[in-house]
Amino acid sequence: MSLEILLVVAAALFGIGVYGALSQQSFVMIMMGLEMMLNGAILAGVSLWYFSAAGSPKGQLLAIVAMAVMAVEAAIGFALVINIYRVRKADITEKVKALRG
Amino acid sequence: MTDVAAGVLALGVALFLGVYLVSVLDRFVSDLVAGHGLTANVFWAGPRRAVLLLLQQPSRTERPDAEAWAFAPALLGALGALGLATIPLAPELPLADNADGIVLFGAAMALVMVAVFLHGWSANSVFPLIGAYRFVALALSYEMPLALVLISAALPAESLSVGEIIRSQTDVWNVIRQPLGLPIYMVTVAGLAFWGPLRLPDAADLSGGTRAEVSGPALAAWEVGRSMVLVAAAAMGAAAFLGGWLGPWLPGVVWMGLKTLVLLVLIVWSGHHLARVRTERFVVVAWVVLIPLALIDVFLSGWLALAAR
Amino acid sequence: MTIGTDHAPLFADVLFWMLAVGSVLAGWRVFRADSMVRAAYWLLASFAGTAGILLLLHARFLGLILLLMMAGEMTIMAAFMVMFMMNPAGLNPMNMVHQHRTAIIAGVGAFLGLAAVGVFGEFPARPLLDASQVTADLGVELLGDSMMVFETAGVALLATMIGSIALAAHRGRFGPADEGSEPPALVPEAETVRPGDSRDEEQS
Amino acid sequence: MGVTSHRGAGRGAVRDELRRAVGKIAAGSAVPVFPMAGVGGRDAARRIRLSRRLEVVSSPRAANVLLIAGEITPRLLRPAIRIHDQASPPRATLFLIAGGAPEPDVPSKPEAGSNTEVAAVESALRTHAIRDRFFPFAGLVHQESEVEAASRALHRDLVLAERATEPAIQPDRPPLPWRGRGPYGHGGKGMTGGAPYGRPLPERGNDRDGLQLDRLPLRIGPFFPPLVPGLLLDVELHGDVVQAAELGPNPFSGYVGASATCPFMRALASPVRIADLELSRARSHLRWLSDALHALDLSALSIRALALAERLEADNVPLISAELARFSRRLERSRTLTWATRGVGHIRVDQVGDTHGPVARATGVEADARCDDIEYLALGFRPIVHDDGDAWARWRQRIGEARQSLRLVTQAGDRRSGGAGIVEDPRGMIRLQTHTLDSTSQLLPELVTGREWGDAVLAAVSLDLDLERDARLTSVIEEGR
Repeated sequence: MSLEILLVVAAALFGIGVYGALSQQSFVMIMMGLEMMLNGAILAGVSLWYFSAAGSPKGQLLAIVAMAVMAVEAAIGFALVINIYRVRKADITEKVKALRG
Repeated sequence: MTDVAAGVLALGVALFLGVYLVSVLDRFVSDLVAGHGLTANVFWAGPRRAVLLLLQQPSRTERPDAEAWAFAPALLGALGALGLATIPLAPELPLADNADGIVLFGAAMALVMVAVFLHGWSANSVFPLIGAYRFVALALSYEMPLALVLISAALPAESLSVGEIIRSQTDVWNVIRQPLGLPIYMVTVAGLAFWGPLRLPDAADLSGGTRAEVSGPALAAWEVGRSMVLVAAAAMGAAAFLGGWLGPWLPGVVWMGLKTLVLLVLIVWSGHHLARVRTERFVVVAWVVLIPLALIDVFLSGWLALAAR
Repeated sequence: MTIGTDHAPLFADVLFWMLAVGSVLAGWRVFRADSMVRAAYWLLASFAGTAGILLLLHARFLGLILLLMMAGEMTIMAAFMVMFMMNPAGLNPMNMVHQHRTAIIAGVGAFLGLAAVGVFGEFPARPLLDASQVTADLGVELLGDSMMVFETAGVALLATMIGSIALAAHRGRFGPADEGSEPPALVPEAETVRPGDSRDEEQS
Repeated sequence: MGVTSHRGAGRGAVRDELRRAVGKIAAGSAVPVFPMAGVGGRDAARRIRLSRRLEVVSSPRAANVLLIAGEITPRLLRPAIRIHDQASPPRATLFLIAGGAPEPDVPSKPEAGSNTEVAAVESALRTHAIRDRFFPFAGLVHQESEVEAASRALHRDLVLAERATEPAIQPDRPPLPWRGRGPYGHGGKGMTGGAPYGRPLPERGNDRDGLQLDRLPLRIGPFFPPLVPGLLLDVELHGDVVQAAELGPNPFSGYVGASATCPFMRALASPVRIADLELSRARSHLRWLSDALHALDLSALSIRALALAERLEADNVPLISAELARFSRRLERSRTLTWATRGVGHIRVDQVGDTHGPVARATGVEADARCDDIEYLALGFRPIVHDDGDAWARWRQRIGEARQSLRLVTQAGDRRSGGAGIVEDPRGMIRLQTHTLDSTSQLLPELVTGREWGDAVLAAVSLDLDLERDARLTSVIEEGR
């Protein structure tokens, strides 16, 4: 277990998140992609905190902020999904595109 | 390594005794309330039923998510065991006293929601599914008060370790210092183990809810898992509010067991006396009454803890 | 039960590799699952793997909180999916993917770029030495020097709560959003449902 | 854990011994029974709750013994077969076919050769035919008192593998294979094109919050435990909100005739002792109370209520009366019970319509056939009325009426009432001449629509429906014409 390996794992999680966010049709699945990216970010942040910040609590703070962002993203995301669904009856991106005109 | 082995053994024994005790208590109270005479059957009924279920064949529904269906009871039991593992049953028992024990307990109890939801969803049947999302509504409402009262219990100890929380109650138990804590906690315990008035996901009006389609060993595992969560939650109540192993004359383990027993009796009693509440009404009460009360509890406990320094 | 790098290196290494591989595999399964409930819980599994690694790195509080938070969030996601499609409960297979190739290229590109930074980047080697006070330090930091950050996050969360309720509620900002505990009546069949539609006639 | 085992020397024998030993432990447990009530079997099916050796399970999946009490009419047959196949092996069926499906209300013999007796024999013959054709391995008893022993024997033989589990009646066909097109087998265009497993995807409809969500059509009954036997309800669910509800046909109609043993039926034609009528009424209300408590997961209290009902006889009225007073105080003081039922299933006065009986009286309508009866008025009878119109009002209404009935029993002495073609039975007015059939069950769809499933069930339970009575009234009125 070294910093490099941890960062590669974090990069893998992030990459999967990018793939997911771009490839999925459903809003909720896109949100899952975003969360996956944040998952990688949290792992990278904590790894750096452990290996190169001498345990300064500010590193952990970063992870806490990332989690708060995740919560905000999820809540706003769900609210938007409901709102769009209510107004346009769509829960996948392509339907919204089709209704644009 | 021997420490770990001894700890795992102690945990296993505690869980086994706890689950057996719950089954005996449940029969006992049920027979008492129903007006049946009390017989020795109280002691045998639970194990006999378990053996009977093991002989039954598991049921199949059309196109279930078989892996998740099998995983859910195992997860529930594992979470009960994990929850109990955070609690030192006596000062000298190893394995327990994790430095962040109370957070670990909280995380384990939050995952109960996952177990119940999966159990209901994966059967691919209507009533289990309704039970599953009833439980989501229920759990999201009791999680907050649960976390808040546990945090209040940790405040005087200035530590997240359950052992420290128990030690901080040497002079006065939290149940006296924080009178709001235990009642709120007991409500959430009923929710955690969906017992008594909060038996919403497995309710009779859903024909058994999340377990309506389950039979045989899976059903036995589910009931045992539910009892394990109940035991863990009651033991945590005894540790966080009733001073855990503290007490004169008797050894610590005995005190811990007795206090847990008292809380178990309370919950099991309520299961045969209190009518099941309606989901929406409980949700309203949880958000409008329980959470503010729990917040008041946090403020008061924090203030008291600061004043005591 | 403090399992850390300094206790039993081999044990910790094996555990780490299991968690890391498990986390990545579960993450990959998220977007290959054909039901959103499964996807949500694979994501939870991936987060659980990350949380395990955080525990190994002595960030115990963070790891546990991550698990606690994600348990709730993923269940809400799952419940959402059941709510939107009871066919029943999203157990039927679905195709949830589009622009597949672009997405794969972007994902692999992001991974390669970030991994290169991780492998070839220069980071100061100042590892954590004393793991006993990690949680306490974090608490002091949150309510001490970084109080502003903490407070900002809190206010942002409050704003989110209000904003998301305003967004998701039936009537938006200026009208009754099915307030009170009385359940709203059933909306009669209507072709389009817009804020304000069909509510008035049923109240009469 | 199949029932076939290789009997041989060595390890097989050891395994058999072990299996036997384990089976003996299991055989001592309470028998998990799933009761199904047909014509005239409701009381017997309910009474198995009283036995400590039997355990009523809420879902057939967990049952070892399926009890079919009374006659299975054609509309009940298919559901019964489906439930039989759902029960997990090892399973066995037990038929309770009474000679004439007697009601235990009043021990009076029907006159020999009467229509009732002929009908009962016919009914028994029909049930025997169904048993022979569809349930060839099922056990059979003729007396309710034999049910416990027979169930235990079946259970014991099953777990000791001395009796083979009953095979499924219908072939277990796997669902249609997924006829998917497209790279993900999802059926073509879009996310969920096509018809998965040959089933169309659900239609969407507006829910009460203005969202268009998938609808789930569902048929409830006729053996759904919290609801009354025979009730068929087609509901459409949005989440757990009942979006639409429609009452199915009454599976009993055409299969029940006038019952000579029911005191209320006899009172239509000739005077019957008021004490008999009121005892019967109190029993009916207490049985309802037992069912309602059972639906609230209070099975121990439900057993207690049922024990009161079944112990009630003319000679122990004061004793039961005192016990009931204690019991009802406890229920009425229960905060959670109030909390669970207040505001549920609210009926407005203008919805009452043709409904009468306790349901109407709990809505504030003071309609009671006993008010016009001189004998009752001489006893100082005044109907109990509550105005709230919700489930809690109906709970209190029935508990109050049960207590009032017990008081009337002690006062009535040898007074008789009836013979005027009109009588007030526990569920409402029965009138021979002007045909007004009680329409309590017609209220049900309106009451449950738009409610959450839990509330819907509590509302349905609080109505105290009896489809067998409905069918009987129809047949009596038609006979009278």
